[in-house]
Amino acid sequence: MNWPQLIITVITIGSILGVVTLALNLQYARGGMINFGIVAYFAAGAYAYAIATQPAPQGLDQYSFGFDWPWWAGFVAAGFAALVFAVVTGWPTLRLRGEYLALTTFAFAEVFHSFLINERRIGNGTVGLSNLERPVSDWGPIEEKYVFAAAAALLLLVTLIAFRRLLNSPYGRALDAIRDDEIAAAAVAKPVADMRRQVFLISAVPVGFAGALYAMFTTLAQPSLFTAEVTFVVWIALVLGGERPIYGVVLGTLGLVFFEEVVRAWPFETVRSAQIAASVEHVVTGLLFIAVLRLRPFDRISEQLKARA
Amino acid sequence: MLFLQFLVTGIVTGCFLILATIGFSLTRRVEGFLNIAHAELLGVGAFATWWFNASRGWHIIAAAAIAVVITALVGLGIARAIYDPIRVRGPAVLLITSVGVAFVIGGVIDALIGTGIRTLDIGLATSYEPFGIRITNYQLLVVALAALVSVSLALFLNRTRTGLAIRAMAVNPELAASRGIDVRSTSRATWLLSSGLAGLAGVMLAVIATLTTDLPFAQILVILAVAILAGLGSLYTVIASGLIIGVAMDVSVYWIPAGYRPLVAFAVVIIVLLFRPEGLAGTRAA
Amino acid sequence: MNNNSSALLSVEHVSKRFAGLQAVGGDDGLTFAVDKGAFIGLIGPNGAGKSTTFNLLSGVLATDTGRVCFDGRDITAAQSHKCAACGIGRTFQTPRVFESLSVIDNVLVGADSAGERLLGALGRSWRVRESETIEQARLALERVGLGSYSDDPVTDLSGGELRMLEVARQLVREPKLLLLDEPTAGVHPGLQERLAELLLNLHRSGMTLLVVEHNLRFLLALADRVLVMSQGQLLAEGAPSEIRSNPAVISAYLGDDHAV
Amino acid sequence: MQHTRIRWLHILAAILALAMIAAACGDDDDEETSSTASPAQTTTTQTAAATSEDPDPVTDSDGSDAGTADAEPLEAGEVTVGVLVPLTGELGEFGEIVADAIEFGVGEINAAGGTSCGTIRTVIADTGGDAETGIREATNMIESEGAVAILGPTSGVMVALVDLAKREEVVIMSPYAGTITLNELGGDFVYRTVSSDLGDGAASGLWLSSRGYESVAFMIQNEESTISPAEVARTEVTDAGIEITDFVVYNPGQPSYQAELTTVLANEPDAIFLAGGQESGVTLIKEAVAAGFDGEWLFTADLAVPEIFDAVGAELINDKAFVEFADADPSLPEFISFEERYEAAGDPFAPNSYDMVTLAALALEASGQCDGAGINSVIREVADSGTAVSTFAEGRDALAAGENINYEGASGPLVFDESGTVSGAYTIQQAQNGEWVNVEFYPASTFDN
Repeated sequence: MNWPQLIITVITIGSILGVVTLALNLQYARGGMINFGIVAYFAAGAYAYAIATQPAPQGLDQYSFGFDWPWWAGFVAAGFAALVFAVVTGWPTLRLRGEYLALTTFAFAEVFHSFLINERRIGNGTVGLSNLERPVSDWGPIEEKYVFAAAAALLLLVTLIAFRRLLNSPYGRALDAIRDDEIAAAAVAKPVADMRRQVFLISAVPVGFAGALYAMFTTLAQPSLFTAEVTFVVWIALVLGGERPIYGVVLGTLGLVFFEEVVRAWPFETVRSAQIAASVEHVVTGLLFIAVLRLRPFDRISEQLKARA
Repeated sequence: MLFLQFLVTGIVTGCFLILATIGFSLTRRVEGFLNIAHAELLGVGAFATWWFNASRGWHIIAAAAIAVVITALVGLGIARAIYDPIRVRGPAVLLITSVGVAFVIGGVIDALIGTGIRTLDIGLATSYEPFGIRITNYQLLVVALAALVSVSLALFLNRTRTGLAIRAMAVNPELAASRGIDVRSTSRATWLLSSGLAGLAGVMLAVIATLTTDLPFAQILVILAVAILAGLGSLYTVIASGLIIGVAMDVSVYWIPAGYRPLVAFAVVIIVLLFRPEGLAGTRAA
Repeated sequence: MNNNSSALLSVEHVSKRFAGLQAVGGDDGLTFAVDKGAFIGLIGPNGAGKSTTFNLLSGVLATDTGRVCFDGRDITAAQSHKCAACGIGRTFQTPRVFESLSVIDNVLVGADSAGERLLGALGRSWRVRESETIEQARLALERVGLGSYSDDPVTDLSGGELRMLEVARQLVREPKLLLLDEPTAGVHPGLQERLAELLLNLHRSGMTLLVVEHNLRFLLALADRVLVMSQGQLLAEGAPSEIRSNPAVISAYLGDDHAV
Repeated sequence: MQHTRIRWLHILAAILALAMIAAACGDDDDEETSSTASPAQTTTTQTAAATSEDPDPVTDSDGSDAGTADAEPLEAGEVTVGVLVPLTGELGEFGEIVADAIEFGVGEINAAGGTSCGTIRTVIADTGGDAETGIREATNMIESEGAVAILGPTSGVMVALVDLAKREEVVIMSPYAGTITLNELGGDFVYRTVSSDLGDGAASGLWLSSRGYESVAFMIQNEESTISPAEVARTEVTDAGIEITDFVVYNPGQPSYQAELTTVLANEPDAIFLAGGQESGVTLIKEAVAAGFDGEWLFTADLAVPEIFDAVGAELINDKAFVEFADADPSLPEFISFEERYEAAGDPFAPNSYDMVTLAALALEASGQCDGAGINSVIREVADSGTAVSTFAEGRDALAAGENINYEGASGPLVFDESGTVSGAYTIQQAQNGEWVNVEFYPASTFDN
C-alpha cells in the first residue's frame, strides 16, 4: 500500500468534503437547520466554476455559456453561485422546521440534479463539462497533487478559523440560544429568522468554494458527481464525528475518506476478485457505518481531546 | 383521449408508489425515522420472488407469498439486531444507520445475484382497451393490490387490538407504554407489517419491471417524495400523495420531456410543503 | 397616536381567538393602559387569558383585532424580537432557558453585544466591551440570588432558580416594561423574599412592571394597582385594597380560591 | 477563550505535522521510484532524454535492454496495466466482457514471454460507472500501483480521466467509449479502439433509412452514450425524409415506462429506435408489445446479447427486431483467427478490448520506454506503419528485426485519427429463432465522407 499517496488523497478529498461537513455542522449543530440537499450547493459551486472558466461553446458542445474567465474569477463565481442558490432555496424553505426543512432541501437538490441532467444547454447534460481549467500547470519542483492537497487543507483551515471565530463570539452564543429556544431568544430581541437565514447563507459560500476546488481537482462538472449520495456521505461523516464538536466533524470526514481509500487501495489482479470485492466493499462499508454509529469512536476521541484541553 | 391515457397510467404509477411507500411511512410514524433500507427490502422481496419462481420453478403466487414472508422476517431481524440498540440515539443516527443497512443488503444481493437482468417466469401482460383506454392485467393487479392493502391496513389499524396499539405508539410512545401497551410486541408487529409490505411491493416490482440489483434502490427517491408529501399523516395521506405524485409525473409527460419526471415529483413536493409545511396531513401547531 | 403622555403601554380593543374560542377580549376587546413607572398586578383565575395577553403584548402571538401602543409606537403587528428591542422584557409561565448554555451565558444572551452582528462577530472590536457586559451579567445574577452559580450548566438549576435566571436575563437588558409571568411559582420562600425586594427596587428605580401572579399575598403587598381578568375580559381594576373587597372579584376568582 | 486558543493550536500543529509527514514520505517515494517506471516528474526528464537520443524509437532494436534497465521497480520484471471497468451497475456485463478479453490478451502476451519491460500485470477495479470512483481508482492505479496505461473506462469515466491522463502522462484507452465529447478531447494520451458515436448514430440512421419506414419513434435512455448517437441518427433519418413521430428521452430505473410509451404508441410508428440499457429496454419492449405494437425495432449495443431473448421472450421479437453495434468484420482473417483462439470472441467489444491491450503492449515494446509517455509517443505508428502483424508475438518479432509495424486488429485495421479514435465497422443483426444473426455489415469505409 502506498501510504503517502493515500494520505495525499485523504487530505485532498477529505478537506474538500470537510468544508461541506463544517458548513452542515454550522447549519445543523448551531443553527438547528437540517439541510438534506447540501450537495446542490456543492454542485452549484462546481458548475459555476466550470461555466465561468469554460471557453465559449463550439463544435459539438451543447452548453450555451462559457466565459473563459481566469480560475480565480471562477472560484469567486462559485462562492457567489452557492450563495445565490442558498438565497433562492432558503427564501421559501427556512420557515419550515426540522424534518420538513430537511425534506424540502432534499427535494430542491433533486430538482436541481434533474435539471442539470435534462437541460443540456447548462452543462452538456449527463456527460457534463469536462477538461476544466486548473489554476497553474507548472509548479516547478512541487508536484501538483501536493499543491491541491495544500489548497484543500487551506480552504478547510480558513473555513474552520472563520466558523470558529464566529461561533466563539456572542453571535455563536445567540445562535445557540435560538437553537435551544426560539421564543425565549426572541424575547431578548434576537432576530431569529434573520439570524437563521444568515447562517444558511454564509455556510453556503465555503461549500461553493469547495465545489470549485472539487471541479478543479477532477477537472469535471458532471451530474453523476453530485448525487444524493454526496449528501449522505457528508451526513455520515457528520454523525460519525459527533454533531457538536467542530474538530470531531473534520476528524469524522477524514476518517471516512481514509476508510474508503484503504478499501480501494487493495489491488485486484483478476476480474473475479475485483467483482467479489465490489460487492464485499458495499457490505463492509455498510457494516462499518453500523458499527461506528453504535460505538462512536470519533466522538469519544474528540471528547477526550476536549477534556484534556 | 391521450390525456386520459396519461391519467390512467399515472394512477397505476401512483398505486405502485402507494405499495412501495406505505410500509416506509408506517415505520416512520411508529419508529420515528426514515428507514432508507426500506428500498432494499423491496429488493429482497423482488429477488426472493425471482429465485423461487424463475430458478426453482414455483408458481408465481407461491413464490410471492414466501417472498413476502421472507422480507418481513428479514426486516424484523434487522430491526431487532441493528435499530433497537441505538433507538435512544435519535432519528438522525437511525437514518444514517439505515443507509449502512441499505449498503449491506444491496451488497449481499449483488454478491448473490450478480449483474445483468432478471425476469420472472410469467406470461406477457394482456392488454384491455375499455373506452379506448389501454390497461394491462398486471397494471390492474397493481391497482387492485394497492386498494386491497389500503383497505385491509385501514381495517387492521382501526379494528384490531394490535392495530390500535400501533396507532397509539405512533401518536405517543411514552403514553402508549404507560397505558399498558406491550411496546415490544407492538414494535414487532409494526416491523413485520412494514417489511412485509416492502416485500409485496418488491413482488410487484418483479412482476412489472425488469430486475437488476440496482433497481430497488433506484425507487428510494420517489418513495421519499411520496413520504415527504404525505407528511406524518395517516394512511389516507399516503394514498393521496402516492396518487398525486404518480399522476403528476405521468401526466407531465403530456407537456414536458419525460426526463423531467423526477423533477416534477419533487417540484410537487416543494410546492405542497410551501403551502402546507407539515405535508398533506397538515395539522399545524400554533 | 392618541395615547396620553404618561401611559407607557396602551392596549385598545385587543382580542384573540384560538380555533374559534375567545381567549382574550369579549365583545369590545380588551382595553387597558399602563403608566410609566407603575407596578401593576394582573390576576385572574386559570384560563382568564393572562398569559395570552402577555403573548400578545410581547409579539409572540399576533392580535386578531385592536391596537397595542408602546412608548409612543404602534407595536400591534411587531414581531417578538422587535417588541423586545423596543424595551418590552418578559418571562414565561414555564421558564424558557437556553439549555446548552451556562448560567452566565444565558444572561449574556440577554445583553445586546456588538459581537452579535455577523460582521461584528468576525472582527475583534466586540471583545473590548465584553468584560464590561460580563460584569453586568454577574451583577444581574447577584441581584436574583444566583451569583454563586454563574459558571454552572443551566441544567443544574431548580425550577425556581430558572425563573430567577429568566428575570436576570431581562434585567441585563434594562427593559422599559418588564412582564413577569408567575415569578414566584416553584420559588422557595428565601428567594421569594429576595425577589420581592428586587421588584421594589426596580419599581423605585423607575422600571415599569406588569406581573401575573397566583400568589396574591405576594403580589398585593407589592403592586400599586391591580387588574383583574376573567374569561378574557377586564373584570375590575384598582388599588390592592379595593380589589380585596370587590365582590365581583371575590365571586369570580377569590371565591373558589383559598388564597389571601 | 484562552482554552479554545490552545486547543486550536493543537489542531493546527496536528494538521501541519500530518502534511509534513505526507510531504516527507512523498519525497522518499519519489526518490525510490524516480529511477523506475513511475510517471513522476523525474521520469519525464528521462523521457525527454530518451526521445532526443533515439529520434526513431520504433526502430530501436535495443529497446529490450533499455526496458530491463527501466523495469527495476517491479520486482519480478513486471509492468502494470490498470483495468478500470464497471463490474457492477448497469454496464457491469460489458465491463466483464472487456475485462475478460483484456485478461485473455494479457495471457497471450505473457505466454509469448512478455514485453521487454517485463510481463504484464493487471490491476482491476470496479467503477460502477461512476466518474468520481473512476478518478480515485485511476489515481490509485497510477500512483500506488505504477500503472503505465489504464484500459477499459466507459464514456463518462473516460471523459473524467482525460485531464488526469495528460497530467500524469499515462495512456488511457477504451474499447467502447463512443462519446462525441472525446472527439475534441482525445488524441494525446487518450485513445479508443472503437469509433465515435457519430459513426454509431450514422449506422443506425443508415439502417432506419434503408428499411422503407415512413415513420420512426426514438426512445432514448437519458445518458450520454445513448443520446449522442441518437442525435446523429435523428439527423440522418430526417434527411432521408422519414417522419420522426417522437423523440423521447427517458430516465432508467423505473418499474414501468408506460407514460413514456403512451404518445409513442398513439402515433403508431412503423418502427421504434430504442437506445437504452437492458433493464429499461426489456421492460419497454414488453410493455410496447403487450400494448399491441407490432412494428419493427432497432436496438443499440446494450441489447445485443443473447439474454434478451430469455428476458423478453424470443417470440415477441423474432424477425421484428434488429440490433446495431460496433463490430469486427467477421470476414477479416484477424478476426477469424481471434475467434479460433478466444471462445468469447463474439461478445460485443471483445475484439476491441483485445486489440486495445495488444496495442498497448506493442507500443511499450516499440518505444523501449516502460511508461505512459513511451506508449503515447509510438502508439499511432505501431498501429499504422510498416509490416502488418496481428498478434503481440508477431509484432515483437518484427520490432526486434528492426521493422516498423502495422497492427491489424481483430476488430479492424485500427488507424487512429487526430482525436485518437479509430474508424470502425458496424453490424446489424436480426433476431431469428432466439438468436442474433448478421444481416448487414457497414464497413468503416461506409462512413468516410
